[in-house]
Formats: sequence, C-alpha cells, structure tokens
Amino acid sequence: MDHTSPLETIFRRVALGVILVFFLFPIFWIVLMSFQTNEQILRIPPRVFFSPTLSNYKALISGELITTVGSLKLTFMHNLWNSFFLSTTSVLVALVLGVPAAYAFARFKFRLGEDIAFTLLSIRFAPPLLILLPLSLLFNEIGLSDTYIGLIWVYQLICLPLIVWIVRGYFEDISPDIEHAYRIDGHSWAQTFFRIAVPLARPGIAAAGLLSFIFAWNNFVFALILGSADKQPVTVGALAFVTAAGISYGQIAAAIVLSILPTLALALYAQRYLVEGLSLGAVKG
Amino acid sequence: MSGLELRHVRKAFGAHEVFPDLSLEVEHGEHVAIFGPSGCGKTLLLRLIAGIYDPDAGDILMDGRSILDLAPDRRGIGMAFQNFALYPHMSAFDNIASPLSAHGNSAPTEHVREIAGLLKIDHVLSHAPRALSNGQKQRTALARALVGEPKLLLLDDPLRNVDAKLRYEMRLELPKLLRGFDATVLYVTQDYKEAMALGHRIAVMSRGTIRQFGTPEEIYYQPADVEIARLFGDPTINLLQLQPEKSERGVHIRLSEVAVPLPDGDALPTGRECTVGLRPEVLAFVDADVPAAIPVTVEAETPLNEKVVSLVRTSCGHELLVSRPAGTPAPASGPAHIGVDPGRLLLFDPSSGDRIALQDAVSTRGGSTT
Amino acid sequence: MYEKERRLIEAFVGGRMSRRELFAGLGKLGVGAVAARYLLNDAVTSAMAADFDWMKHKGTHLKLLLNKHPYADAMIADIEAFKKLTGMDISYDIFPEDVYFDKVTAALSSKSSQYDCLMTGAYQTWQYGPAGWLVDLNEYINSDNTSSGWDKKDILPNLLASDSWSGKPGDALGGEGAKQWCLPWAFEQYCISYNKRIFDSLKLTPPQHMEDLIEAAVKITKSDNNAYGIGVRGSRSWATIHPGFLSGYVSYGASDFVMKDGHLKAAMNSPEAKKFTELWVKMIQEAGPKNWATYTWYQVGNDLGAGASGMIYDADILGFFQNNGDTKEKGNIGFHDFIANPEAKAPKSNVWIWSLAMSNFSKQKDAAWYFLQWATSKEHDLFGAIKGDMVDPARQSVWDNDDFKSRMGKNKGYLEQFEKTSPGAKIYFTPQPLFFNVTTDWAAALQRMVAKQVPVDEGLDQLADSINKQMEQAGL
Amino acid sequence: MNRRVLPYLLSLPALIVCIGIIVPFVIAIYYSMQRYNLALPYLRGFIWFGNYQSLFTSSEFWKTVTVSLLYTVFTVGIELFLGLGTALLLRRPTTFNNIAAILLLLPLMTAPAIASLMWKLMTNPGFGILSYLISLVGITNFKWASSPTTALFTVILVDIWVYTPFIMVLLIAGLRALPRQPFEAAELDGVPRTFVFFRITLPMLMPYIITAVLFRLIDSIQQFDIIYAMTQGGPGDSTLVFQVAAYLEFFQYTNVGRSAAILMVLWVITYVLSLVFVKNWRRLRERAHGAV
Repeated sequence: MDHTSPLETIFRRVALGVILVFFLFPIFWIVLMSFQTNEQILRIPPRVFFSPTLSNYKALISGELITTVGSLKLTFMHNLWNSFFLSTTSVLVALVLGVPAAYAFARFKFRLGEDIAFTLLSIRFAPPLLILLPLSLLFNEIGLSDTYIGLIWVYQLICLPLIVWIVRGYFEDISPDIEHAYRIDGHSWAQTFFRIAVPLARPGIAAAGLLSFIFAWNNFVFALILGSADKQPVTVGALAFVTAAGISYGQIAAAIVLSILPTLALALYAQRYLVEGLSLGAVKG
Repeated sequence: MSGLELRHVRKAFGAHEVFPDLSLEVEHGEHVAIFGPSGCGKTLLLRLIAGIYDPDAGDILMDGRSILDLAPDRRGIGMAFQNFALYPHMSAFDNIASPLSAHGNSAPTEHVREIAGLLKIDHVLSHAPRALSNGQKQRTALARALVGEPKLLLLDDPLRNVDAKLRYEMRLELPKLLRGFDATVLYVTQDYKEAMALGHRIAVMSRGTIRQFGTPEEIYYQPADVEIARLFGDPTINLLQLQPEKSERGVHIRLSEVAVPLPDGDALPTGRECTVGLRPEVLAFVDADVPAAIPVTVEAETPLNEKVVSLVRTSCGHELLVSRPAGTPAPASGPAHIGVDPGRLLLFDPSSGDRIALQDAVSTRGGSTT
Repeated sequence: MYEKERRLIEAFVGGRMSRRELFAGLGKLGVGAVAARYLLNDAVTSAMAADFDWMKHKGTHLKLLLNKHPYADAMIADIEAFKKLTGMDISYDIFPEDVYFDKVTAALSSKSSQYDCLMTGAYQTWQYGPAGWLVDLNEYINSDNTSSGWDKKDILPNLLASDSWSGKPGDALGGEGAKQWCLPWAFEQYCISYNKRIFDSLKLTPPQHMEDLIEAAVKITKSDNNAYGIGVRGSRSWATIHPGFLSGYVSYGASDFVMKDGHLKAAMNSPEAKKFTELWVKMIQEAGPKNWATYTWYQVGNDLGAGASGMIYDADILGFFQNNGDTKEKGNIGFHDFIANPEAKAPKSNVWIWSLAMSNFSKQKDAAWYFLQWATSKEHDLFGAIKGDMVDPARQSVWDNDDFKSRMGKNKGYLEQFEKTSPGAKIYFTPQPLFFNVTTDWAAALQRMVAKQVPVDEGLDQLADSINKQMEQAGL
Repeated sequence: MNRRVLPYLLSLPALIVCIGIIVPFVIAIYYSMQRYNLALPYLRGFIWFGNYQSLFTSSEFWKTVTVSLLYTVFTVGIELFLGLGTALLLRRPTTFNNIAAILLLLPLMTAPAIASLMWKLMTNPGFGILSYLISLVGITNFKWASSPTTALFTVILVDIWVYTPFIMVLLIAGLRALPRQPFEAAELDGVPRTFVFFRITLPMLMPYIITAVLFRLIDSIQQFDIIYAMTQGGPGDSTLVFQVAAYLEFFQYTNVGRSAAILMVLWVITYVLSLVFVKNWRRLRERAHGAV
C-alpha cells in the first residue's frame, strides 16, 4: 500500500481536497450564517466578510427572541433536550434489544432465524406515513400517545434494524473459535457474550449506534404526529423560525450548529472505537 | 476405567454425514494422536468432545459418565486451537489466566508465571496477542489449555501454523511437557511423525471412520490398509501390483523373474493380482551371489540426511525406492542386486485395500523397530 | 375607583373614546401610565364580566393547538386576562407553520381529545367540518352562553360568511343552512406591496392593472437595481393559488368551478381564465423570481424586505412585516390596492382568515366556547391589534379605532388599500372537499406553463380535464 | 443454556417490539382497500383493489414510479461511488484521516428537513452562495430546484451531500476490519494494485457494501424530507416521488385509502429490492467465510 508514485499521491490529495470542499463548504457557510443577522445574510451578492453577531445564539440559548414587536418565547433548548433524550434512550433500547438478536442471527443457524432477521429489517421500510394514522389511534387506546415511552417505541423503527443488521456482520466476522475457547476455559455463555463477543464487535456496535443515533436525531415526523409540543425534537423546533413574519435564516443556521454539536461530540467519542477496527484485523478467521 | 469413550457417535450437517458411526476408547492418562488427512473430521471430533457441537446420536463419556448434557464450560477440558484462538483484546497473561479466573481462582498470577516459564514465554506476558510471534502465540495457546490442569486435553494440530524449526523443537519438547500433567490427551495432527512421536496410541481417521487404532508400531508394521501404509513412512512405501504364484514350496511373487517366497497366510490369494507393499528399508543392496538376489538397475540416488534413497528399476519395469543408512556403500548407478526380507513384506487386497494377514509376521518379527 | 376615572374607562371600553384620549384623560386625573394600564386591564375585565357569568367554568383546564404566528403570539401575550376573567386554566401547544396543519390533521383524525380549540383556515374546515371533527358554532352563538358584549355584527360580514358552509359541495359560503365551522380572528388580504425606493428611482407609480403591472415589473427587472420586478409564490402547493393569483383571476371574471346539472365542473379553461392566466404566466416569465417554482410566502417576503424584488402581489401583512422588521428595506415599503382587470371598477381580493375552531372531540365544549368568545371578542382583537402584530383584525370596531389607525398609518397606503379592498375581500373559491387536490394540481399546472413545458391554453384544458376526473372519482 | 432455545430467546424481544409496530401496518393494508377520504365520510366503503386499480391506470402514478426509481438509482449509485472512493482515500488510520472522517459525517448530522431550507437559500439566485459561485464561472441562469429540467438533479445533489457519509463511514469501518494477510501476500508477490483492488479488496468488502447500499436503497426510495422541503414534488410533477405523493394524499387531500395504497406499492417494491439484496448478502457472507 505504501508504494505510491508521486503522481498518485498528488491525485489522492486533490481528490480528497475536492471531496472535503464539497461536503464541508455548505457546513462552513451555515456556520458563517449563524453569526450573521438576517439582514446580513440576505445580501446580493453574498459576502464572506461581515461583522459577526452572537444574537442568534443568545436568542436560542436564553429562549427569548427580541424583535420589534416584543419578546417572543423560544423553546429551542427544550427541543434540543428532547432530541437528546429521545435519541439516546432509543439507541440504548435498540442496543439492548438488537445486539443479542444480531448475535443470534450471526452465530446460530436456527429455524426461522433468517425470517425473523428479515422481518426486523422490513420494519425499516414500512413507510412511517402508512402506520402513523393507525398507530396514533392505537396509542390513544392504550394510553401511549404523547408519552416518551410511546415515542421511544416508535423510534425503534429507525434504530433497531440498523443495529441488528450492521452489528450482525461484525459478529459474523469474529472467529467462532475465540468464543469456543472462552467457553471451554470454563466461562458461561453470558460471560462469553459480554467479555468476548461484545468487545470484539465494538467497532460495529459503535458505528451502528452512532448512525442510528444520527437517524433518530434527524427524524421529525414521529414526534410531530404522536407528541405534543413539549415533546418535539430540535428538527421540529428549528422550523419555528419560519413564520408568517418571515424566515430567520440566522437562527436556523445557529439551530443547525447547536443541533450538530451533541452528535459531533458523540462521534468524536465513538471514534476511538471505530478505529479499533484495524487493530483487531487479525481476529478475522 | 477409560478416560474418554465415544460410543457410536453420529454427526451430520444437513445431508452431509461426517461421522456415520464412530467409537473410540481412550485410557486414562493416555496420549492419543488422531491422525488423518485434512477434511476427515479430526477437528470436528475434538469439537464434539469439547461440546462445541452436539452429536446427533451416540454418547460421549469421561471417566464413565456421559458429558453430553454438560455445557462446554462444565466439562473440565483444556483445548488448544489450530488457529490459536487467542483473545485479541487481552494480554497474553490474561489469555493464559482465563481458565483460572473462570473457576474463581482469584490469585492466578503464580500459576500463570509457572506455566509461562515452562513454555518460555514469561517475558512476553504483558504483550497483546498481535504483538506476539507465531511461536509465542502457539505457546500462549498451549499454556492456556494446560494451566487449568484439565482431565482431558484436546490439542488441535497446534504445530500446524508454526515454522519448521519450531515445529521440530516442539515435537521433542511437547511429550516431555505433557508427561508432567496427569491428563488424557487427544492430539490432532496431519503429520505422521508428530503422531508417532506424541501418541501412546494413534487413531488413524479417514472419511469419518477410525480405520485403525493402535500403537505407532502396530500402525507402521501392521497397517490396516494400503492407505495407512502409504501415509506412514518416509520415503513412502513401494506398492506393486503382482500376482502371487503357487508352487510346491508355497506361495511366492516374482520380482525381476526372481521368486520371493511369501510366508504362509490364511487365504493367500493366488491366481489374481494383489498389492504388495515393500517399505524402502525392507529392501537392501546385496551381492549378486546372495540367494534370491534380484537384479535391478539403479536409476538415481538421493541423500536424505541420515539415510540415502535410491530409485531402482526391476527388469520387468517396476520402480522401487531402496533406503539404506547414510555411509553404507552401494552402487550409485548401473546394474545392482537387491534383497527382500519376506517376513516384512505387506500384502493388500487389491479391491478393498485391506491388509491380508500373513502368518506370524509380527510374532516372528515383533520387537524390532526402525 | 373614583367616579371620573370609572367614567373615562367605561367610555373607552364602550368604544366611545380612543386609547390615547383615555390615557391623556387619566393623566390629567393624576394617574400614571403604569397604573393606568393596570386600571384599564382591570376595568376591561370587569366590564366584560359585568353582564355575564364568565366564571361559570372556573377551574376547567383548556388546551389549545396553535400555529407559530404573530397572531398566536398576540393571543398568548393576553392569555392572563382570560385566566383572570374566567378562572379557567389554559395551556397551548404551538407548532411551526410548516408542519402545523399536519399536526392538526393527525390530532383530529386520531380523534384525540387532547385539544379543545385550534387555529385553522377556512379551506381546512372544508375537510375538517364534513369529517365531523369540528363543532358547528351556530349552536353556541345563538345560545344563552354567549355574552351580549360579543357583538356578532361587528365581525366583518364577508369573513364570517367565508367561515361558514353547509358542507354541500358548491353551496355558497354563508348561504342557506351554512354551519359556522370556525370564527374569524384575524386575516390577510392581497394587494401590491412595493419598494418605494426602487419605484422612486425609476419614477414608477403603483400599477393599476395586470398589463400595467407587467410593464412596471419588466422595467424594474431590466434596471440596474439588482432586483426583479414582481414577487409571487410558485411552489407546488395550494399556497400558490390562493393569494394574488386567485384575486386577479376573479377580477377577470373567472371562477374555479361552475355548477352544471347539479355537479361541479372545473372552469379553469374558461376564456376569462385563460386570458388572465396568460398574463400571469408572462408576468412570472418576464419579471418574476428566477426560482419562482420553489417560492412560498417567506421567500416572497424576504425578497421584498431585502430589496431583491420591486414589489409583491401577496398578503398585505407580509409587506407589513417586512416594513417593520429587521430588514434592509425597513420603512421603504408602500401598499396599494390592485384591480387586476382594467375593466373592473373595484378590487377583489381572496382572503386567508386565521380562525378559531372547536374540536368535536373536546370533552368540555361549553368551556371551550367561553374561550372562543373571549378570543374573538372586540377587547382581545383590539389588544392583539395594538399591542401585538394582529395586523388585519377581523372586527370593524378595531379598524375604526384611532390608536390602531395611527399605528397602521405609518405604513404608506396600508389603510387606504384596506378600505378599498375590504368590501371585495372574501373567499372566492367554490367550497368543496377536494380543495387541496384542485389547488395543488393547479399550482403544478402553472409551474409547467411557466417552464414552457406546455402552452397556457393546452395546460389549462388538461388541468380542467384532470380535475373533472378527480371530482367524478370522488363522487362529487 | 440450551443451544436450541437460546437464539429465540435472544431475538424474540426485538421481534416482539416490532410486532407492536406491525399491527398498525396490517390496519393500514385494510385502509388501502377502502374508499376512505376523511373529508367524505359518507362515501367510505370497502372496495378491494379499487385504489390500486385507479393508481395503476393513472399516468401520474407511473410517472411517480419512474421518478422514484430514477432518484434511487442515481443517489445510491453516485453515493456508493463517492463513498467507496472516500473510504479508500481515508483507509489508513492516521490522525488526519480519522478527523477527516468525522468531519465528513457532518452533513449526515444536519437534519435533512432543516438542511434543505439552507440549500434553498444557498441556491437562491440572489442571496445564494452557490448560485453566486457558479455565476463566477459563467453559469448565470441555472435554476436549481425551480426548473423541471434541473429539479431532480438538485434534490439528488442534496441527497448525495447528506447521505454519502453514511456509506463512507460503513466502508471505512469495513476496510479497516479486513484481514491483512491477503494484502500482505499480494504485496509480496508484486500483484498489480488494480488487480488487488478488484480481486481482493472489492470481493472482501462486498458484504459491507451490500449492507450500506441496502439501507441507502430503503431510505432513498422512501425519501421525503429533502424533496418535500426543496420542491414539494414540483415543478410540475418532476420530483413527485412516492412519499411526497402519499404525503399529499394523506395530509393535504385527507385521502387515507389512496395514500395507503401508494405506500403499499412502495412497500412491495422496497420489500422485493431488499430481498434480492439480502439474498446476495447471505451468499457473499458465506463465500467470504467459507460455509460451515
């Protein structure tokens, strides 16, 4: 892998540069906008240089938007908390349910096993719209409408299939002999699962957990339809800056930046598990 | 009481039947080498014993008790895997200590150090498996299997993935090491020398059955069939398709028109071809005037360390390998004569490959070894 | 309270005196501004309470479903007054406008009893009403449960009629057997909001009719003002049809449907309709926003406020917010009524009416009616119009109020356009439950015509065909 | 624990949670066979496959099918190409590469529903930075989401921007998890790099590629957020994909029956596509590991 010609090195760097610009320039621009007033953003042509303001962040964090009309209450920070709470608990529940299931599909060939695995996947492609109306009727019946528990349950639609199918692949990549050896050493099945299988599949669990966290975070239709205003995530909250009086691009930009931060922090934290992938390369049978 | 017993074990994967009906009885403390070509089910046999797989039928007993309803962790077995199967996220020390900690031994340090010392890996105990050389990995795996002092030790071709020098060393070292443990040992190998060196007895497996189970001598001198005869011995046994002839002095075969008498056998096949097995060391160069000397032409000669192997051709076209200790004189090429020790000649049924027992072959020659 | 002060305040509450006069009068009596405001609120509350038992549902808890809108903000600012007046508790869920009606549809279709009252527009009630989700408010308006101070006649009659419908497709709004599905609260009508700076620099005057408009718009687009001529909505949505487009459309004498043999037939391809649509499409092609097909209200508004467009033919309140918000063109926006058809005499404007409705699934409908009464009362409408941004209130008394007039008078031409447009401002759509199918298809057809994928003539014929087919399929 | 019961014990909790969600799904199938418009309650009735029949005979619906499939093929195809390329560039676990990989996840972290508002602004002909930048290279009349000829391109572009990182992160993890021996052997033997890529890297990576593409496929054919926020299905019906059509039927037209029927067709298409992929996934997995 190391024998690259200078020409190829240049090509690689240019390609990487183009990719980074394509994917990161819009983010960069959103960050810039978050430090501008609406008036500064809406200039022709757009400008890179401006005198930055923190007013957008102040408004979001303090929960008060000072306008000519007066002060308006914003619930953005509460939305942020809802997103965090819903995504975190949903992913945790999905991990608790999904990792053992993924292990079962990877390690055991059992009757109906593949069918169960495919059923779990298929809930991912049941279009949310299709089930939302019956589901909201059902939730009304059993008292789950407008509860966090109900929402976390529905969020399993997003998280569970992703975790089951990604983690399953990683479990399959672990040499079964390592687990057999541990069993023969005198450890119970559960000890083997928690001390061998799970740690070795950690890069996969981290990747699946991170991705399902992101997908849960980005969802809005479930909470919108099934929850009241105090359970809305940041994706719905950020739309509050679009009103009849106009659209506050600066605040939307700041809202995006603020809503990215927790996920980014999680990604940075998960990163050390993600890169474990290589060091364990020798594991694969 | 036998240390390990398999009774009519059957195992199939789908339509593929690996063991139709397998039985084996191993004495307590005995070291048994399971020898056979790859794909014959050796590894599966160990896995059935370890409890990784359950047999479809039959029973497996240790010390007279069935262990089938015991989970792998309750069978008191130590096992070393061919691919080592070290825990990549634990240090060599923790790898070795794993069986001890599993049984609640809270202070395994001394024990681990002791066994690591025996295996000469005490200096790398803090390393992660990926930082170990193949030899060190193999010793770590072995240490892990031994450290719990299991009643039954299963070694799955542990020398397969190490280099030749190390394999040679370990082949000498291992029997000594195992003698220090009071364990019944099953040792899987594809290398007949390993099997001969390590097993009190050798079980030769082929296509899901145990073809022969006996001491190394039995396997060598009285192979159950032509295939086993071919697998053991280096250079390999000379196999000739000949038709024994009957005369007033008994039954004989002819090599270069010279009659070689066969000892009396139960139903010596005459009038049809059978396979004659002549190990290279059974043949020897002799002077032309020795009775029944067989004239041959020496085609080539290869020195093989302690012995020299010559390729000779009989007048009727059979090619034979002749082996002699290095340093003994012999013609390097051209015409020569060889002699045969008829008592050590092997005869196989040409269709089944089974050995045809010759009268008293072993009782007259028993005790003599290579 | 002293007699003089009481009389002053009663005069104000009775509508005989402006707020400024009241405060001046109180000041003369030595009452400070803060105390005066307190006295006033107190007095308004007690005045309302005088002849009616507002406390009847004391202790009841109501929940509202609201859209994030300046009108809703104005209500929330006044909500304490309601609590004090009635002793009820009230809470509310606010959802962003982008998703508000999705939430309403979801909440009502699941028969959730969570919400007692909600904000809605008239078009939505054409679905919600027949679906059985809303209460016919006539039952309450004409009952003893209505305070005498809630003056029905004061509500702009066009609006009140626009919010009532019999439920039979094609029946006139507010006609025979009409049910009052909701009550007008505040609304918007459609006029020209223009950038005075740009108009002055090009020596333009507000356009008089469609052809005039196109000419002016083209002039602006071609000038070096870095702006295009005319902003209108263009997204694939009913929102594109109901403001300027339908207002001009009806001005040309066109209508969306005609009744034929007891069935509604699409009339988008009538000669008048084709004539107007030709002009409209030409206007966008020559002087509209380049990204017109993605434009909804906030982009139309943004462009005006940022000086990127010379004028808009859209809601008067949209121009108002751009004229009074943190925008580049703040204070530069003027307003003018618009008679699209040069042969017409008076402006016609379709309207969007933010209204309040009662959920049929509410478990406390009587109490909910108290809330609706209060929220659509003169007092609250006035509060919203003066203290909040409820800029097009639905009550005549507020428009007559001097404080309100002086506030709106700061926006050039606003009051004038209102006065001229208001008599012809009502819903011009034919009420029928497929309103959203029809208007979405209509918008999509306009998009095709503007993109020159299909000529106007042909496009409208296709549209009428397709709509007739849909109506037939739905059994209408 | 019993080897036969254990896998069921492990997978059943997950399945039970899902069954709670499958119940409403069955109700929805029932809806799809009804004439069921919320605003026309008196017309409600069971009509078997009437809704489907009306869909299959409508040219608008076939346009929706075509647009959805085009959208799916282009987004998933380009994202796979870009994602794989990026993953190969960032394969080695250097600090720079690790940081770049995390930064490249940022687009995925911006919720598409909101990010699309920003894209709308950035492609605005007046205030939009992207419109401005392309005008610098002489493209002045590009209409992005506003023209029927470029709208699909624009929404595909946004989808690529948002979701390529998803494929990238899974493939980086996959590449780094591959065993090293075959590569070392190939390098020792001086095997050409293109050969190594096509004969070693790609086949070994295939199970990961299939997983990533499978999830992208499911999400892409069901895309809603980006398209609805950018174009609402327009101009005309040039970007009217399944979910947008179904959304309009449900939330705007309150036509529950027809909406459910559209979504059922979508469900069947997704089901079949996924089944094909999962079959391949199993086969490739087994090939990569050697069947037991």
